[in-house]
Amino acid sequence: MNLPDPPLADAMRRIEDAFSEGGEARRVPPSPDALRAAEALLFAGGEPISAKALGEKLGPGVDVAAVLMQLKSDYAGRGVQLVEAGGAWRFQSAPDLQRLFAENREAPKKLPKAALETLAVIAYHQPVTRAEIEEIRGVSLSRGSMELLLEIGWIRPRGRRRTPGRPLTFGTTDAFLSQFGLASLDALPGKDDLKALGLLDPRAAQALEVPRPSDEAAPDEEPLTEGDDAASFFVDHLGEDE
Amino acid sequence: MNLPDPPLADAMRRIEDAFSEGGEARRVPPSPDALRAAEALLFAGGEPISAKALGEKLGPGVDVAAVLMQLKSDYAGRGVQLVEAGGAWRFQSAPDLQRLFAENREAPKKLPKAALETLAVIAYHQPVTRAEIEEIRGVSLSRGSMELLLEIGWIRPRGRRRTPGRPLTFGTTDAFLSQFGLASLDALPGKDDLKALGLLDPRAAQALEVPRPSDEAAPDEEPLTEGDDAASFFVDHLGEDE
Amino acid sequence: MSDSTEDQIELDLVAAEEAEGAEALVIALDVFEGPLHALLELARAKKLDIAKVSVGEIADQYLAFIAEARAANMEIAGDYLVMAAWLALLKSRLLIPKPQIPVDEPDPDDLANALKLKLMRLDVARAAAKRLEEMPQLDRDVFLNGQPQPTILTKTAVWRADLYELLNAYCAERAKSVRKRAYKTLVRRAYPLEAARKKLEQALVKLEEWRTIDTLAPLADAGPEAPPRESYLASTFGAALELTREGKAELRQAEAFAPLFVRGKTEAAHEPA
Repeated sequence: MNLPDPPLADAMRRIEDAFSEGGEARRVPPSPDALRAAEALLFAGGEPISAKALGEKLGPGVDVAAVLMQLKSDYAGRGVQLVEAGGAWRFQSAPDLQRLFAENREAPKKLPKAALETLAVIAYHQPVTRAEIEEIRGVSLSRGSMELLLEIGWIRPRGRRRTPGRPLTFGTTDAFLSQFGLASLDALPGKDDLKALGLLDPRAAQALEVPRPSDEAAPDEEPLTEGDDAASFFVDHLGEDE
Repeated sequence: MNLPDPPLADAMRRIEDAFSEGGEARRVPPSPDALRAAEALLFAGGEPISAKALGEKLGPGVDVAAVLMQLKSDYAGRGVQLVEAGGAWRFQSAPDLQRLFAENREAPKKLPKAALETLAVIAYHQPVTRAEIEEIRGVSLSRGSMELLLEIGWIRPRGRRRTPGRPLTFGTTDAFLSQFGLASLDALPGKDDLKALGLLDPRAAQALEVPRPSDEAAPDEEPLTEGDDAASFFVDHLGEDE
Repeated sequence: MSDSTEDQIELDLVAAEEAEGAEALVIALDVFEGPLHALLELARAKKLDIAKVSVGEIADQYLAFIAEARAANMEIAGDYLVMAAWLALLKSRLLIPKPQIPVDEPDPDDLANALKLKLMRLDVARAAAKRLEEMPQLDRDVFLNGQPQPTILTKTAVWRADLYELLNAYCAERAKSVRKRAYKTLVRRAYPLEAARKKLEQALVKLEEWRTIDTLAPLADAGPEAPPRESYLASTFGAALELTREGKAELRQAEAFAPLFVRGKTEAAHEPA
């Protein structure tokens, strides 16, 4: 969000220069020890680990990115894969082997369709307000959809629109990315295509009234500040909906 | 990379024996699909899985022993290994990487009041014997206070008093100074400072002497010599107090 | 989520998938979330490309769909009717030659385009939801290690104390000892009962005559810390009472405030015959 100020930028350039004397080719293949350790931590540990945390575990001098890339390619095509999801790396069973587990595991509860569609709108259009979601879906949000998503922890309030009433804007969480195996929001399927079609701006094409109008203007969003009542918002609505 | 060590070879032989009732000739290298499925099942299954159960999952026509052996050798030397225990198979981290799963966390703990008071008396009155501490505090030393302070390393035996019984004298350590942010013992606030800080009430200040502690040997103190049994003192008392 | 909601969703899905004609749509009316959904399904059922379809055509179908539903005596939510009315209006405006439309009214072509865009956006949202649903989901399609290796936690106690606490502890400790000392000197200012008793016992061994108690009390010690004379007398009196109770001494007094006499009681005299 903030660009480094000039002296800092200079300093960074100097550091980079100092390390890249040889030009581009300073990527060294990771040592077998680093690979084994990373493999043990990621595979046997079970908990997803961020690249940063992994780097701390592996110690200084280990090129974590190279380790991850190497492991990822080692396991590509195997029954277990290394993936990045929601800011952390994890081994998981290959998606195409899902049938192996179908009989033994109780299928997780399916998200109701209205909630899933709401989630999709939030994922693709974020930051987006409640009114904008309604505008896109052409219906009032059924009670409970947003609240359910908040409760599962897949969406979060991320700021406020600078418009009258300062409505909350919503976005998705890392837990959402993790659930759907997405490294980042850019990995949302088809996002680039939709963006190119101009279909992802929640505030586009609102000048003209079609029934179920929204009075939303198209201004900026301001991030939540401490002491904002976003938290109480959950509580109120979650409570109401029980 | 690694040749199977003897126990592994034994295990393999046992599996082979178990499955090769019909003779030698039906060994076919396992298919990639069977390997992938077995890998996923061993990884994501909730518990170690027996060769028999694995065979049922993989379906007929799959040589489970061959699959297990192939996986075992695929993973030999990696950070994760396939191991058999009690007739069931599971992945686990390589034994030499166990340390990656040990984490040491520091738990800050408040020094008990009795130990803090004892420490304060030692700091101001050093060199001071155990009996003198008791006399100054007017209570007998609670078990463990001195021992705890010795263990933390904030106090040390610094000499012996030239009196009958030659009792050990105690003083504070450099670790004590750095813990409390003192440049030297001289930096301990004196009586006037304590009064000015409002810590010592005027009546007590009048009746009391607040000594100026020093690192230097007192006239009636002889420094510890090598071969003194002061060291064994710790051990005895630390042991006693467990 | 209640089961009825899920049932409804199932119905909705089935309806949407099977909606090949207006009849299915009529049946599905109450499971659509709103008129836009119905409109979209209608377009899809007729295999219309929303981006290319004429709004007039889609409006016709919607109106027919609503009319059919009414004929079947179905209850139709208000917003479906609002949409129907709006679409009828829009369609009529689209038929009117442009020059005849008042300047202060919106251009019907723009309205039609806005509706198309809205439908496209809804279509995109529904497609996105479908793709999201199809993504490999954790604990549905992909699974983490089922037997993760536990981390062995060891905790090292780090003892914490700051200088203020240390100084405070020292001062409190010392102030306490000052108070204690003051109390101790008060104790010493009384002649101990134990001592008085010992002295009196020794004196009584050789004493067969009555003696006033004040002549038996030890002489006061000299010195600043010594107890007052009264304390010796009081303690000796206490000791005398105790010895008398134990049968080792006898006490006698003529009247209140008269001199108190004490003498030893011989063992023999005390022994029952």
